[in-house]
Amino acid sequence: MVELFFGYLAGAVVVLSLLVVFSRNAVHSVLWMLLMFLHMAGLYLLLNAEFLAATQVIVYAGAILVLFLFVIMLLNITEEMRLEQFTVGWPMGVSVSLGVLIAMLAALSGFRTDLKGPWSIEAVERTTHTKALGKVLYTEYMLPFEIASLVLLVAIVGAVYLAKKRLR
Amino acid sequence: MVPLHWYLWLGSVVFAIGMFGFLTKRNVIIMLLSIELMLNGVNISLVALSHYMQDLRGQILVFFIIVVAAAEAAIGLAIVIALFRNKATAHVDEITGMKG
Amino acid sequence: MQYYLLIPFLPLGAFFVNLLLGRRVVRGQAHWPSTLAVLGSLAVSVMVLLDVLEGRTLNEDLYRWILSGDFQVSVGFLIDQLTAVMLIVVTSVSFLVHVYSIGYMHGDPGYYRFYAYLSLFTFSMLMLVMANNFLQLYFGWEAVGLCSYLLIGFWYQKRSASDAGKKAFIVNRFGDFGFGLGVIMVFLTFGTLYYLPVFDNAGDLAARSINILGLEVNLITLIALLLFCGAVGKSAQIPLHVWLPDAMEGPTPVSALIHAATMVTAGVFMVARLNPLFSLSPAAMDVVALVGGVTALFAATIALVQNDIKRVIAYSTISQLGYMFMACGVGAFAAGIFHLYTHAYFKALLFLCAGSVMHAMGGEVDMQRMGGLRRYMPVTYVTMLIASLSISGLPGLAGFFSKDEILFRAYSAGGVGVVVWVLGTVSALLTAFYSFRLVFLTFHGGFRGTEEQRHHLHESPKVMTVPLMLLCAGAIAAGWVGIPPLLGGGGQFSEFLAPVLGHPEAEASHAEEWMTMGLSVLVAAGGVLLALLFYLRNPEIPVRLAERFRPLYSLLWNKYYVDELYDAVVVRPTIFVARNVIVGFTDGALIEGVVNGLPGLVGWLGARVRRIQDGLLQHYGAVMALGLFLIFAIALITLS
Amino acid sequence: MEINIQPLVPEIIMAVLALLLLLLELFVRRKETVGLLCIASVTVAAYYMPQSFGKAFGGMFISDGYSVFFKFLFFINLILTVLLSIRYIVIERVNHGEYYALMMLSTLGMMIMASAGDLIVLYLGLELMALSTYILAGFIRHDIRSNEAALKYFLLGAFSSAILLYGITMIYGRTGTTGIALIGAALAEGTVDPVLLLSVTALLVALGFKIALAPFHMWAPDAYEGAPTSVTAFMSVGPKAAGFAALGRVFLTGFGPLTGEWSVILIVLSVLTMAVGNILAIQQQNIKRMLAYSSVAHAGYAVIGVIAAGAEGLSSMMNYLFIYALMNIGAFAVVITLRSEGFQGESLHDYKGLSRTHPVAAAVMLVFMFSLTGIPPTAGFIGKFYIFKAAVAAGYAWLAVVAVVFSVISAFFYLRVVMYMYMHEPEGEPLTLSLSPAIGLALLITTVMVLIVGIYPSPFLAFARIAAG
Repeated sequence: MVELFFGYLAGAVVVLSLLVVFSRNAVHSVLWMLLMFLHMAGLYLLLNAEFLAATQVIVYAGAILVLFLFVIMLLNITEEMRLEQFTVGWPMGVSVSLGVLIAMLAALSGFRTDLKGPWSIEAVERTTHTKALGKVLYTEYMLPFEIASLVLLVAIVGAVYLAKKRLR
Repeated sequence: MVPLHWYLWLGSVVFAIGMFGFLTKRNVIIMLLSIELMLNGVNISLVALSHYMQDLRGQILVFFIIVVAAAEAAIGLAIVIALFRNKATAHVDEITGMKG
Repeated sequence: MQYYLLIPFLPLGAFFVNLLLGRRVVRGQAHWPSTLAVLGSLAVSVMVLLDVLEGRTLNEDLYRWILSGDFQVSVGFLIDQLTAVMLIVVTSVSFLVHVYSIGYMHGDPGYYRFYAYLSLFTFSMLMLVMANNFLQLYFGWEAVGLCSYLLIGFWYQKRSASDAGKKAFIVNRFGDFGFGLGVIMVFLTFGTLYYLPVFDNAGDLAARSINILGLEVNLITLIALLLFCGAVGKSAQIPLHVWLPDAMEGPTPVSALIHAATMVTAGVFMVARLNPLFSLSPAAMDVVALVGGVTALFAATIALVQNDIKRVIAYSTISQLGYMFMACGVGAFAAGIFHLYTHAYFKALLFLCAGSVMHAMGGEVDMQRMGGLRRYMPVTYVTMLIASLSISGLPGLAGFFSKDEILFRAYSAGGVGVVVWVLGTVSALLTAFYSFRLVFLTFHGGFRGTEEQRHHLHESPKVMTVPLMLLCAGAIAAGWVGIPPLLGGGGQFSEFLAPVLGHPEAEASHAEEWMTMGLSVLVAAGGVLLALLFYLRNPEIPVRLAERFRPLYSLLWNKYYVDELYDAVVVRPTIFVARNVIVGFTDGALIEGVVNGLPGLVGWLGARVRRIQDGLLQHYGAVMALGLFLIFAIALITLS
Repeated sequence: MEINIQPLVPEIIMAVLALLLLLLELFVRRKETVGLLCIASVTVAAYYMPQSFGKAFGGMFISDGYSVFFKFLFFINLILTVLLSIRYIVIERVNHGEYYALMMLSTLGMMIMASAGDLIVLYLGLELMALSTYILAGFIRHDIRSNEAALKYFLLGAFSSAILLYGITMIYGRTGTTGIALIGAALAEGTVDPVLLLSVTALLVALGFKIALAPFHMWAPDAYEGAPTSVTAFMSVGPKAAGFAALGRVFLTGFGPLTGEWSVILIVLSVLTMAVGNILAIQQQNIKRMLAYSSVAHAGYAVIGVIAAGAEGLSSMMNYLFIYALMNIGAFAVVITLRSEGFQGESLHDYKGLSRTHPVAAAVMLVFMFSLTGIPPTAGFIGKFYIFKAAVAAGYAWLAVVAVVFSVISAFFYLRVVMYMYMHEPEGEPLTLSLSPAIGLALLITTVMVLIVGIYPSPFLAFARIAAG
């Protein structure tokens, strides 16, 4: 049963990813991406990571993609549709990424791990995923969390500075 | 039960598709989307590893990756807008003023 | 004894003053800082000499520059008898040249630059002689070379001057390459660059040999010969002597200081300083002696026929340097240093007199256009006469004692020594001859220059003649500290240097000593008389001889065609290679040459690299990904 | 859980003061004041540095000699580049206070990278540094070249951080941890397998990107040329040094057991880097681009210190970076003075006859060019000397020989600048230099330091030696 779900979700993710890359229309790309994110969230659920699934939908799909859509509106889509969508060097891009893919698949084939941490599925379910994640995040991972807040601050300052129409 | 390496393969495939998009698309915005694809490939691998190792660290990293991805997207798009103001193009092969 | 530090650093300070303030502030007064600084150095050098005479020597590091593991580079000073002598020579001549230049260089647009270079040179030379390790010696060696090129090419607007500077630079590269290799070999062999540990351990390694291309070579011999390469270049010995005559393009005070008294003697100093190394290798010693002896004769023969007053003196310098190496080569290091010391005075005097003559003649250097100048410039005439007598070896003057010492030591050393003694004695004859030829052509007879030149003839100003007189005193009296016991003296000079340079054992009787001395006086007198006959009594003789022995004359006149030989064997092929290979290679831009010039894969790859940097960032990304893939693939293959 | 923030005090000070600067920027009219406050903030942070030794957050944050050395390097980088910027950003008409705040935040990111004991912290520090630098590279919004530099740097930077994350994921899967020391412990027993190699390779690519190691250097010339010159100076030193700090820690501590595997790769990359950097630098006519390739080449020299490994190798790498920072920023300072209203001053030809018109500027540039070439008695010689020495001591004598050959080649393009300044007659309009007390101070500091370290390096070397442990 789980294999079936995985098969559907994985297949959908791969196909949707390819659609993102291959569609001529940038708006379509973003929309395929949205669907891809939803399937990704499904995979997270399959792996007992409900909080991340929610984050994936809310942050990625809800915020980041909307940002992309805003910017795409700058482009002239109709003219864009008529133009070549790949660069002249695409054969190199294809072969290199195929090579990297083969290397990765080869390296990872049969990969398994015997390491077991303290957070078994039962333990996570007992505390609920959000709470468990929160516990680790706000104790052990306090420092990265703070740094992440600075990263966001930089993003705000920078985006405002670069994109604002006119400065004082 | 799904073997772990299926997930890792899936992650790698998504990563490679993202890489392919980054290396071939002319449109800067789609290149940015491709980077998001690559990050998603990493994310699914991390969540799977985290699940199979019964360890939350991987998921924490995913959380941070999503945060940084948001920040990257914001800055990247801002740079594109700034560029667009000076030169109305979003095609990477028209942005080759410096070379050699 | 810390005040010794003042010796090098006073001139360095003067250099900075002239460098920084020269153009704007000091200008015409640029001689003050430099001259006062070197006067201070001279005073301190005298104090150091007094200290050393009381037996206080010193060897210490001022500061460590590079220190890592067993490798240590520091600025350090070794002050012993040898250093003290060298300090006196360098600072006293340098001081007098500084004073003389006030008159000679007066009004030159590069006045402050000239004094800045002089100070820098003095500093470098002092660092060289005071060094306590090989690397500082090497740095000093290169620094004096640099100053020498700067000063030879001082009038860089003159093409011949800048060419001469280049020539000096290039010829010295050959020697310095060997010298640098020698220093590296010393470090590899001994693990240290300090003199004293090297000297202490040298004895243990005397028998060690290494295999180079199938040839068993004694290690110490190899090191000594490599180091001697540097001396050959710097001291203008055969076959690297060609730069020194051309170096006469520089201002005459520079010739006196650098190309007669100090820098060119650095090679002799180095051999003497490293005498514990050289003494261990009989083969290297023989090479040194023979190179010296052959150079002495060879240069003297060229000097016979030259007409350029400064070139005659330049060849004379090469010849006299040959004498010094002769002495070192037969183990009489003290005699070599003694000659270095006396030579500094009479040779500097000869140059400065020549400068004085040129000053009067409006820059004329051709002796055929001079004559009868003694009426116009009595001081110059007298001092030059005394200098010539001194170099010819008139008993009682400085040159007599030192040259006699060398010839006697060579004779008594036996073996190669006898050969070089013959060479040296013949050279003594020639030396007397060409020295007096110079005096007679310049100061006697009738004036052969233009009317305008005659009109301007005058004695040089006081600021130039006083240094001449002081140097003249040196040319007379400098040798009196080394009068041999045979003539009732104490031989104090070599006794003084004995702690550093050792006692050469003389195996000859008094009779033989009298014989060598008598012979050298005789040949000197003969040379003078011959010159008198040829150039005062019967001026047709040289002309007829030149006619008669045309081939020999033109051989000498053309300096044995060595320049032409080098031109054909080294310079032309190099230029040919440079034109056709390197220029073809770098045409437009080096990379283009590399890419297009090298066939096959390399060229293809190089062109790719440049084309990939085409501004399209996806290509940059693709190269990154390709790098990722290749590194991983290769690592994976090597793993399995 | 006990939280010990003592080791983090300098970072916290930097963060808080950066935020304060952002706020102040709204009220202060004269932005120069913001720049000076920025320098003051750094001084405060530096003051607390010596008391900061220790570990925090369960080893995620390590403040040791190694990281403190690098943090001082970042501070010097920041102070000097701020001094360069004060006048320059007025000329470029981008005199905004955000500039200084971003520089501080970027420096904070570097500090976190140098101190990171955990790959997650390393990643976030790297992103903090990189995102700030992207914005700085594109800070001249109205200049297309600045936009282009920012875009290229950003896209490739994001690409490389995706690769970094892939590497982190793999090493996490392989060892079950992200702590650098724990990874080292986990790898000590166990065999090398493909996943591990993939991870090492990915991390090498990502960190190699930051330090501009060929073939991951290609962003550098374009980004350096287009970015505002003061930012070029900043990012040719700071992120590179931070990358080296991370490289040293991750590869020597984390991947220490695999030294045999990665050192071979690094040797190849080092030779390639020196070749590409030096050979392509010869071709350049734009001095910023030339210095960009030169900075690529210098990464090739410095990485030899990592290859040599051990305390000696590490300290030689640290020395080298420190010296490189001084001479490189100095050279860029001279480049900046040539820029004035309506005059770009980036072509090599603009340096013709500089010794006639501005002898002091020419002399200072001469010092930096000599130092970059590695001619004694400048600091550059000392840096190279110790790198080569470490290589020889570690048994890579041939690598040292290759490096010497390439530094001889490098003399060609460095000394060409000197030749232009001293051997050519001035051309065209006489140059006016944009001098200010701040830039004068920066030039003074760098020149004096380059000479002092060149002539009297012992105390400085001892510092690096102790820091490397």
